[in-house]
Amino acid sequence: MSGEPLQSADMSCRIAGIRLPSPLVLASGIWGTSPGLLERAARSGAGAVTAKTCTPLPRRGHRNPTVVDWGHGLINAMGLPNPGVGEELELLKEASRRLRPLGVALIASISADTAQGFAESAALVARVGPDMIELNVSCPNLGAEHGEMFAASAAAAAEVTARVKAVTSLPCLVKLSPNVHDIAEIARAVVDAGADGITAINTMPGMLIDAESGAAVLANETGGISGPALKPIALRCVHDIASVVNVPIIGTGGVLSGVDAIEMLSAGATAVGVGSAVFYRGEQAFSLIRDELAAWLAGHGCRNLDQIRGRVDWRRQSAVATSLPPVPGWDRGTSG
Amino acid sequence: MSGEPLQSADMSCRIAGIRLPSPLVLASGIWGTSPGLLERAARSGAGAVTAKTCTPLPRRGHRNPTVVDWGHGLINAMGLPNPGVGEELELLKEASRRLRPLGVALIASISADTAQGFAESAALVARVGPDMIELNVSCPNLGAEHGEMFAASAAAAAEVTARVKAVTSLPCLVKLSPNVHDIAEIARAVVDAGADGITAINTMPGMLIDAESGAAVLANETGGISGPALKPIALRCVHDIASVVNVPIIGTGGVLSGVDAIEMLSAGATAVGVGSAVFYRGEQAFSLIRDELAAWLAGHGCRNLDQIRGRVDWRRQSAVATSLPPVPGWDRGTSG
Amino acid sequence: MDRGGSAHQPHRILERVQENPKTVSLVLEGSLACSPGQFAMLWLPGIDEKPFSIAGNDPLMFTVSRVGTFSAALQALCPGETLWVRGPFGRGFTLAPGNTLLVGGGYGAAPLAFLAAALRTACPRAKVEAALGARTSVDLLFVRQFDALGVAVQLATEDGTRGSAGLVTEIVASRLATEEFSRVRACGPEAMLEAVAELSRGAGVDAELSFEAYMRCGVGLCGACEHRGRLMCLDGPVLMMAHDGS
Amino acid sequence: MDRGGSAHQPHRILERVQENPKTVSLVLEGSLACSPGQFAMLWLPGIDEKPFSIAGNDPLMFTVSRVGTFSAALQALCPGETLWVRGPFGRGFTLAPGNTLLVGGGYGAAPLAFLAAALRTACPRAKVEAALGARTSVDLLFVRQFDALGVAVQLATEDGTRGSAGLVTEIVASRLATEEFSRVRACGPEAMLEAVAELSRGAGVDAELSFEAYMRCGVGLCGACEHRGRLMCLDGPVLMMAHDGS
Ligand SMILES: Cc1cc2nc3c(=O)[nH]c(=O)nc-3n(C[C@H](O)[C@H](O)[C@H](O)COP(=O)(O)OP(=O)(O)OC[C@H]3O[C@@H](n4cnc5c(N)ncnc54)[C@H](O)[C@@H]3O)c2cc1C
Ligand SMILES: Cc1cc2nc3c(=O)[nH]c(=O)nc-3n(C[C@H](O)[C@H](O)[C@H](O)COP(=O)(O)OP(=O)(O)OC[C@H]3O[C@@H](n4cnc5c(N)ncnc54)[C@H](O)[C@@H]3O)c2cc1C
Ligand SMILES: Cc1cc2nc3c(=O)[nH]c(=O)nc-3n(C[C@H](O)[C@H](O)[C@H](O)COP(=O)(O)O)c2cc1C
Ligand SMILES: Cc1cc2nc3c(=O)[nH]c(=O)nc-3n(C[C@H](O)[C@H](O)[C@H](O)COP(=O)(O)O)c2cc1C
Ligand code: FES
Ligand code: FES
Repeated sequence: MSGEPLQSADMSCRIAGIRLPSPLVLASGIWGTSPGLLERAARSGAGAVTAKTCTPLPRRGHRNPTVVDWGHGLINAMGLPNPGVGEELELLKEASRRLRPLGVALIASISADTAQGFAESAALVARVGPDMIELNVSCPNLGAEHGEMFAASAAAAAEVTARVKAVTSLPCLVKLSPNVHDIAEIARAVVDAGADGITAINTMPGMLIDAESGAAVLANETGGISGPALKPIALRCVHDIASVVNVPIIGTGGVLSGVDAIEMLSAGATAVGVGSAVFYRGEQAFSLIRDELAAWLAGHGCRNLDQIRGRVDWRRQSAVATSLPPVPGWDRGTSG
Repeated sequence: MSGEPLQSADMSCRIAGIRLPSPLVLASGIWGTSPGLLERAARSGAGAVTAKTCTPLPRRGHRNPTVVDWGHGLINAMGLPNPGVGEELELLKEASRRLRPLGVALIASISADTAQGFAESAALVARVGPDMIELNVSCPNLGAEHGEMFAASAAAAAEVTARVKAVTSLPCLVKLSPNVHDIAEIARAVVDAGADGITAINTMPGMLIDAESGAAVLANETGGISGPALKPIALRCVHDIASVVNVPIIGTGGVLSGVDAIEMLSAGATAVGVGSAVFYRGEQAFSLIRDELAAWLAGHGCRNLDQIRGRVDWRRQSAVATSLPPVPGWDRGTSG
Repeated sequence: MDRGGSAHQPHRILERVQENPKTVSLVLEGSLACSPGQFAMLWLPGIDEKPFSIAGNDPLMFTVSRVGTFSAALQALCPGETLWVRGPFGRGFTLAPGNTLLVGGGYGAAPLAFLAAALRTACPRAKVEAALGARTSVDLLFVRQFDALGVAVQLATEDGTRGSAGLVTEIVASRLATEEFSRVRACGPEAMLEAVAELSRGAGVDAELSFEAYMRCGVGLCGACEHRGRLMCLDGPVLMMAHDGS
Repeated sequence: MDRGGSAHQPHRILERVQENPKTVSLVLEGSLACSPGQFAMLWLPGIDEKPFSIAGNDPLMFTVSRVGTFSAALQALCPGETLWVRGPFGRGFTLAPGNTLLVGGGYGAAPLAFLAAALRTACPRAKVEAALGARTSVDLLFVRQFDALGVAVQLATEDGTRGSAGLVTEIVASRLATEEFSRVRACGPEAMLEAVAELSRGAGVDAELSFEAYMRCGVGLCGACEHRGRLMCLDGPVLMMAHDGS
């Protein structure tokens, strides 16, 4: 821990053949509303950036309050405000142009209320140059006719995936919700249907109530929890998913520091989503987390991220040799 | 807020005809392992106390670490250590004897791996004098052959409920898990099957990873999140359940203060479960929360808990008159 | 790293001051650690939540001009009622030594009065002057407050009912021409800010301008408040002109 | 209300001191704010997590006697390796003025040495004496540490190889008979504690005794450590005899 960075680690990783110079991925819905903001995240340390989810038609979203910091995390019910896929194409085109010279990958994010809607948006979006498409089947803020239903059902999520894969050759990530009984089952279904990766997780449904007035705080009443409170849920989901599928996972939820990122990689993630950290650590969130991660890796003599990924399971099958410096204590077994 | 307590409120509530002198209920698994500890909670302000869940046969539980404070909540994987229903009967008998003079209700908690096992334990337990039986169909720590499966399926949870109701006339509470897509659906099913009340919620599955070693922190790897991080999930679940059933709810999850209790009641709970607060606020947790609740009610001119219960929904249907002092601002509508 | 919760805090209204026919100041019980130029999100349950400049922090104060639904609801609040405050957020004005010209239009005078008081304490030797503009005499705000702080005030009204006839920017031009000022701090309508930016650039002085924008989250995440590449709730609402030329 | 996280913190081992054939002290990098008598949960990933008395807090130190699997794993750690610490937990000894007799059996001497040092600072005028017992000479612990603190030590070994032959409680009886002491602080095997409690009651002195129990959560929730109606991790491990007669 206190060792000086002797040698800096290679922080790059690959998702569906796309190289990310850093494992940090700007999560959808944060700063993803303009090419300028996407570029800002890229320049400050993200290895890939995800645009705000767009829907076939424009949406104004919910009334305020839409985002609140409740002390142990954030909760939001933006209601997917977005200009619709038509305008989104311009944003993606320009963002792609700006990101290419930086070597940072662009992920488009789409949502729709039918599998067909997903496929139509995917076909449009694929033409304007994103490196990947993320299928947001898990936004919890849209009522039963929309969104959530896909991530809650293995069959529905798989159908969306298959329909999209049929119209584009771009790598597809499917973004899953923690609000299901068995997230691994959903992950298996979408991977069987052709998903090239999984983004896990979206926010966890919750509610804040103001004691003084007796009112729900969010205008939408319920919203999605993100930030610190979400981290153990996200780690568990990523670990569950990594145990059953073999595609890369963008582990997302409550990553605020380099150590959080190490935990997420240890759970089995290939890359690490960063959203609420922008609130908790300010606009330098990406560079801070990237530098902490680099320092940790160097301080522990790691040369690349493969030496961290999935460590929890290496440890369980403790006969498996690792190239990590041995962690004192744990490999003594019970003979001591 | 700053008003002096002019008149103290009646803090009693009723669950399935049983009177609780205070709405605070000791949650199962905390202090519920002996008559002395149950009495201690009762004497310090609980209106009902729940014994630790017992299973048909004794269980040693998981290895340590079993409980960790991760900064925004606790996570535990005790693994339901308990002496088995046989020994539990002695505990309940003695606890019942000690609690009766205090007017505090005793809730037995049972779990089993078959509906039949639940019924058998319920029949035994019913004979030794608890006021209610809680069916813990939601413990997340027992692997797929046990526990969780019931709370995750409306049919399975309903079957457990019906089998137990068939063998005892004692009021039955069913304790639900947040780790389902639609907790309201499960609640409806168990109420249709005869449940007299709902305890919501049990812990939310999560995982901690130690960055330094790469190991899962809990010996069981995954565990259940409780405490502050759980509160918005619990409020949402209680509100969801209260919207579809008409039985009392013991709203449980992250209640650490009197204001938290007000929020839980506002979401629609009749009583308020208290578990992790014993860690966060020490052994006086019950008396602190009870006194804060009393002060809040008095300061807001409330005479009883009915004036708080379900306020979130009164507000939505804002034409409904309430006996609460009008909350400034919100009843102005949009006319300005 | 732990900011603690910044969720809405209920504040009882102590005083409701009718500043002019369309402007009301709400003085609240309690205080808020913040700097002049920062804003807070004001919430009325069941109605809406919108950003307002902090017009004083101890006691906490907001100055609200009546525009539409929400500002009307705020103005209808009475002492004893409750207002919910989430914040403070954003970047405020720098408190730096050097003679400073404050330029306010409409309710923009409110955060400037807060700034003037803070400058008096932080940089007691700096000369601070204010130039305030409005359409007509009754619209002028906080003139007495500046006076009380010993801040010389120059006024402009479009109809000439008080101070010089015309725009406040004419006063700014003449005051900057004296070369007595090294700093300009402005808050008001966007057109005024543009003109002040231009004049400050010409005079080579350091200018900080407080902009408005449509805000949702208020905390730098959602992108709703983007204005020329900046998030006004995170990078602003006060922008340093020197660096970005806006 | 926010205690912050008390999750396991990794500490590098600076020094491994073989105190006697079956006892090792581990001196760790870093410190821990705590009071003598409190304990921490020590974790070795993949092995186990158990409670240990804090034997010093700056640097952090634990003294481990070899009993079974886990204590053996702890003793096998070398300088440079890592030990994970969760805590501090429980109620420690009261630091109160008045002449104090410390009574230690086996590794119970470790927290008492920490207590002696703390008493030296908190109550410099109190006379502090220690009575330590063990089966045989080599089992005695921390005699030098007490000496270095200026604490007079009386020793007892069952086989008479050092100090008086017999039990430490015989020393306690004779020291209390002098009526020089108003307080007793003890840590050691339960049988010793029972005897010390009895003697203290007889002498009418205030006694605090540190008990052991089987611990799971360590934070007062699970009930695993209940001992005569008390949760030893929350109400203990140090119990005041005066109040509960144990
Ligand atoms: C950082 C920041 C600080 C702010 N500080 C203050 C403050 O200190 N005091 C204050 O009163 N407000 C302030 N505002 C503005 C405030 O947030 C609201 O936008 C304002 O109160 C109008 O809301 P409303 O609901 O009353 O009107 P809306 O319902 O939003 O508007 C009603 C109608 O008025 C029109 N309208 C809206 N704004 C204007 C305008 N500026 N001029 C003319 N017509 C308009 C709209 O087109 C609409 O048709 C600030 C805004 C920001 C971003
Ligand atoms: C508050 C508290 C403070 C403690 N402080 C310390 C401390 O400072 N230093 C320290 O070394 N330990 C301390 N302990 C004890 C420690 O937690 C472990 O219980 C001890 O190290 C034994 O664990 P183990 O896994 O090595 O042995 P186990 O595997 O638990 O025991 C192995 C075998 O030894 C037997 N055994 C267990 N304990 C004893 C015993 N006391 N005497 C004889 N046989 C026994 C058991 O029956 C078992 O068969 C403390 C305990 C508590 C509750
Ligand atoms: C304000 C806000 C808006 C969000 N909008 C979207 C969105 O449009 N699409 C999406 O897939 N996820 C959205 N999310 C979820 C995030 O992408 C991410 O999955 C979640 O916040 C957990 O990560 P975090 O803890 O790092 O924030 C949003 C989150 C926040 C806080
Ligand atoms: C250490 C611990 C043990 C628990 N054991 C049980 C149990 O045996 N049966 C049960 O139904 N719930 C058990 N729970 C869950 C609690 O009863 C409660 O539902 C949960 O902790 C949320 O409430 P809280 O945030 O107030 O702790 C346990 C919780 C903790 C922290
Ligand atoms: S309001 Fe500024 S980013 Fe959301
Ligand atoms: S170990 Fe003491 S209550 Fe759990």
